[in-house]
Amino acid sequence: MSKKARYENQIEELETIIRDIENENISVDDLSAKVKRAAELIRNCQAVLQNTSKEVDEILKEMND
Amino acid sequence: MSKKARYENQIEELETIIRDIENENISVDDLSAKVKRAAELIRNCQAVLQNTSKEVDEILKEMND
Amino acid sequence: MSKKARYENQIEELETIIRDIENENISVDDLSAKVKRAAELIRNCQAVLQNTSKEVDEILKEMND
Amino acid sequence: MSKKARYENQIEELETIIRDIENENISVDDLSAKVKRAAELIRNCQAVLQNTSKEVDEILKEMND
Amino acid sequence: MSKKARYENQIEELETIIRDIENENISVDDLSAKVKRAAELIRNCQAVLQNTSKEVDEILKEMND
Amino acid sequence: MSKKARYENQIEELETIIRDIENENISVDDLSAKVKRAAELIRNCQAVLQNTSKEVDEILKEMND
Amino acid sequence: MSDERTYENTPAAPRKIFALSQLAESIRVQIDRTFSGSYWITAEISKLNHYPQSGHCYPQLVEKKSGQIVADFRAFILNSRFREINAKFAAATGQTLTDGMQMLCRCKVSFHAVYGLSLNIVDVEPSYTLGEMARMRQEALEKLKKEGIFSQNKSLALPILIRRLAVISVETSKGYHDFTDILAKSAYPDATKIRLFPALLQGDAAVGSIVSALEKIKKVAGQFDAVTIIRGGGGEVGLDCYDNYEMGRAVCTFPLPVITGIGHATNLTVVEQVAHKNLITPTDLARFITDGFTRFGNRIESAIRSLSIFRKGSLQVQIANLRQFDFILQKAIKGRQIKEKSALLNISRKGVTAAQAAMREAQKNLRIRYPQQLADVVHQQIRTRSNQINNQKSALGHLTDATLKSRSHLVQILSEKVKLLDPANTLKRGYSLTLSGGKIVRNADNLQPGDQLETIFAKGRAESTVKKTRP
Repeated sequence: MSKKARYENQIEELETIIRDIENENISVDDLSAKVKRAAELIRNCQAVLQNTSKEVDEILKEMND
Repeated sequence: MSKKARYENQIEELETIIRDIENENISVDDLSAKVKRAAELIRNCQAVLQNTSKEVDEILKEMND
Repeated sequence: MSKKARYENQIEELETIIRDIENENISVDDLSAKVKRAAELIRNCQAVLQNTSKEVDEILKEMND
Repeated sequence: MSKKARYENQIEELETIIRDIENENISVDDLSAKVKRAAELIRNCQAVLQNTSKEVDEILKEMND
Repeated sequence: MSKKARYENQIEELETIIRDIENENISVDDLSAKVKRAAELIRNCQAVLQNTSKEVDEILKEMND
Repeated sequence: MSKKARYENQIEELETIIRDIENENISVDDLSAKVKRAAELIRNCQAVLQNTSKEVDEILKEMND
Repeated sequence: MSDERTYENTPAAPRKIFALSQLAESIRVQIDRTFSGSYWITAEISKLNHYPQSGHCYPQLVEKKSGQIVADFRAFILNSRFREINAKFAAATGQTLTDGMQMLCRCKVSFHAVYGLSLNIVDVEPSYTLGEMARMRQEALEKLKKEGIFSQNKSLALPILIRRLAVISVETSKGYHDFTDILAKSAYPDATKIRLFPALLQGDAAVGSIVSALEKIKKVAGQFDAVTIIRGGGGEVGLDCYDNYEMGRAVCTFPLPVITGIGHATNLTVVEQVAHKNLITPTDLARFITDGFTRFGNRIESAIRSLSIFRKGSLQVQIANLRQFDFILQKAIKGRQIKEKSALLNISRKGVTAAQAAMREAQKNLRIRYPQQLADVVHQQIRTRSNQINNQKSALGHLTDATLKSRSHLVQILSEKVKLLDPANTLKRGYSLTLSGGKIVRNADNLQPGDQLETIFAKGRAESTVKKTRP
């Protein structure tokens, strides 16, 4: 599911988490869960970017053939 | 339809895509779709050129007769 | 119809087309249209020339009989 | 059970105890009981924090791999 | 009518036609019509010359008798 | 007597015709007429030399009266 | 000769009574004495009176003034002297002594009883006569010029063929004979018709004779092309009549061209000068006329020749030239077609080149520029996003760490606070707690002497009673 979640939404969620942490809106009890989520979001987004890059490269390569 | 789309219109669309990507007006999620579209546009334009090239070749053939 | 179009007019049109192409003021869409038209004009002119040549040869042959 | 008690509640309890002690309305017997309880709460919170820190570190470390 | 047209005028017309053909004063479209006319002129002139030659010979023969 | 004698005009006319014929100043159209005239002039002039022309006969008649 | 001797040997006359002969003798002596020498005189010979048999000459000499005779003498020239003088004169002037001639002569005065007074001419100076003749000729010419008729006859047109000719001559003369002979033998013997008008051709009488012949011809001038005056053969003397003004005038004003053939003279006579043409001898004159016909005949022949040459070739050349037009026409057409084809080819080539260049440009955009741009912006975009995520990542670390640290710090503070508040720690430093009724005493005012106090130490407790309180 995470892969299909829209990149932009994930980035937004990530930013919210970070802002909440910064603002100490997150309880220490929830902190590690939130960080875990943030890490997951980061991984997802990075994967999306890598994927996109690969795809674009492939398209361009294909085009030149 | 794409073959019949006017070359200039396709080039315009292509340049719009490039400009949009450059200006970050395009979401990462849409990026590869847009690149795919750009590649298609380029291919279409190349087809138009090949067609023209064929006509030119015909003139050359005529000339050599 | 093309055979009856005046040779001179066709040559003139042809020259105009080529001047336009040379001036690079021409879009690729127009280029292919113009090249197509040029090829047609060249074919027509060659046909006129061949026709004339045949006619003249006949007249001269007749005269020498 | 204390571990599962919410960190925030424990901090609150701790602060209440301190406030009570400072208000001098406490009997000496209570005092020592309260002090005992405070020390326990502090230990708990520190444990939660250490735990969380360890967890977070692990998540981040994992993420960077 | 052609026999009564002046020989000189016909030769002149013939030369004009040839010059015009050479100087590209005659359109390709008119070329075969002009050649037809030239052939006619040559035939006319030949007739005039033969006629005149016969007449002159007769006069001179008569004179020498 | 200042007027030129007929034969003088005739020989001059004859010589002019001959010169014109030689110099190709005479159109082919006029040629046979001119040759006819030359033949007539030659006959007339020869008559003058032989003194057989009507003109001279008349003079002789006059002289003998 | 015997006569001469008679004059000279007359004896002297007796006195008193004189015979006629005696008087004559006396006159003779006087004259001889007075006019013993010889004298140069000028005079006109009114009549020469030459007697061929004896050879003597008895000229009548006169002097005229304004037409009137003012002196008139008989003279004689003896035979031997006459021959000598005449030869010398002819050699110098081309003329012999003749009637009407002005001359300068040396003479002796001679008287004879029978023949009377006469002049014995012993010498003649021909240069004087020559001068006189020239003067007369000059006078005649100047007069004609003055009258404006000198060139009149010359200005008439002479036909190139002289077919009808009036001839002034003498039928028996050699000149006339030569003339007709040449005409008759010419290539065109019948071409010229001649009519003779006879006239005297020399001496004083010639003037009137020729002038009257001219008058006769003038009446029928329409029948002729020209007039000739033919004289000659033989003597070249007696030509001075042709210097006569009257004859000159008649020639000048004659309506037909006058052609002269009157022989050789040292100087041209007046008539020869004013004539339309002077051909000197009758032979030359005849040739001149026949030459005219020959030239005319040649012109006809030449015309015939030209015509027959023309007949042989000229039209054939034209026909051949006409045939050339086939080739010229063909060549022109072929040339034109080649030109058109090459023009078309050029245009096509230009078109192809231009189209190819335009297509190359477009192709370059499509193959290189646009893909490159596309790749650039996409990668840029991905890089930017990656950086953003990395930033978030590190922010996450930092912020989490900070949060935990801040929490830790808070717990630490609370822990310190609890430590401070824990009485056990105060007691350890030597302080003690005072309790009254089990409650911590903070104010002495609340105590009464006698109140039971309990004191708690770090180690152990003690009990006491209040004695006194102070504020």
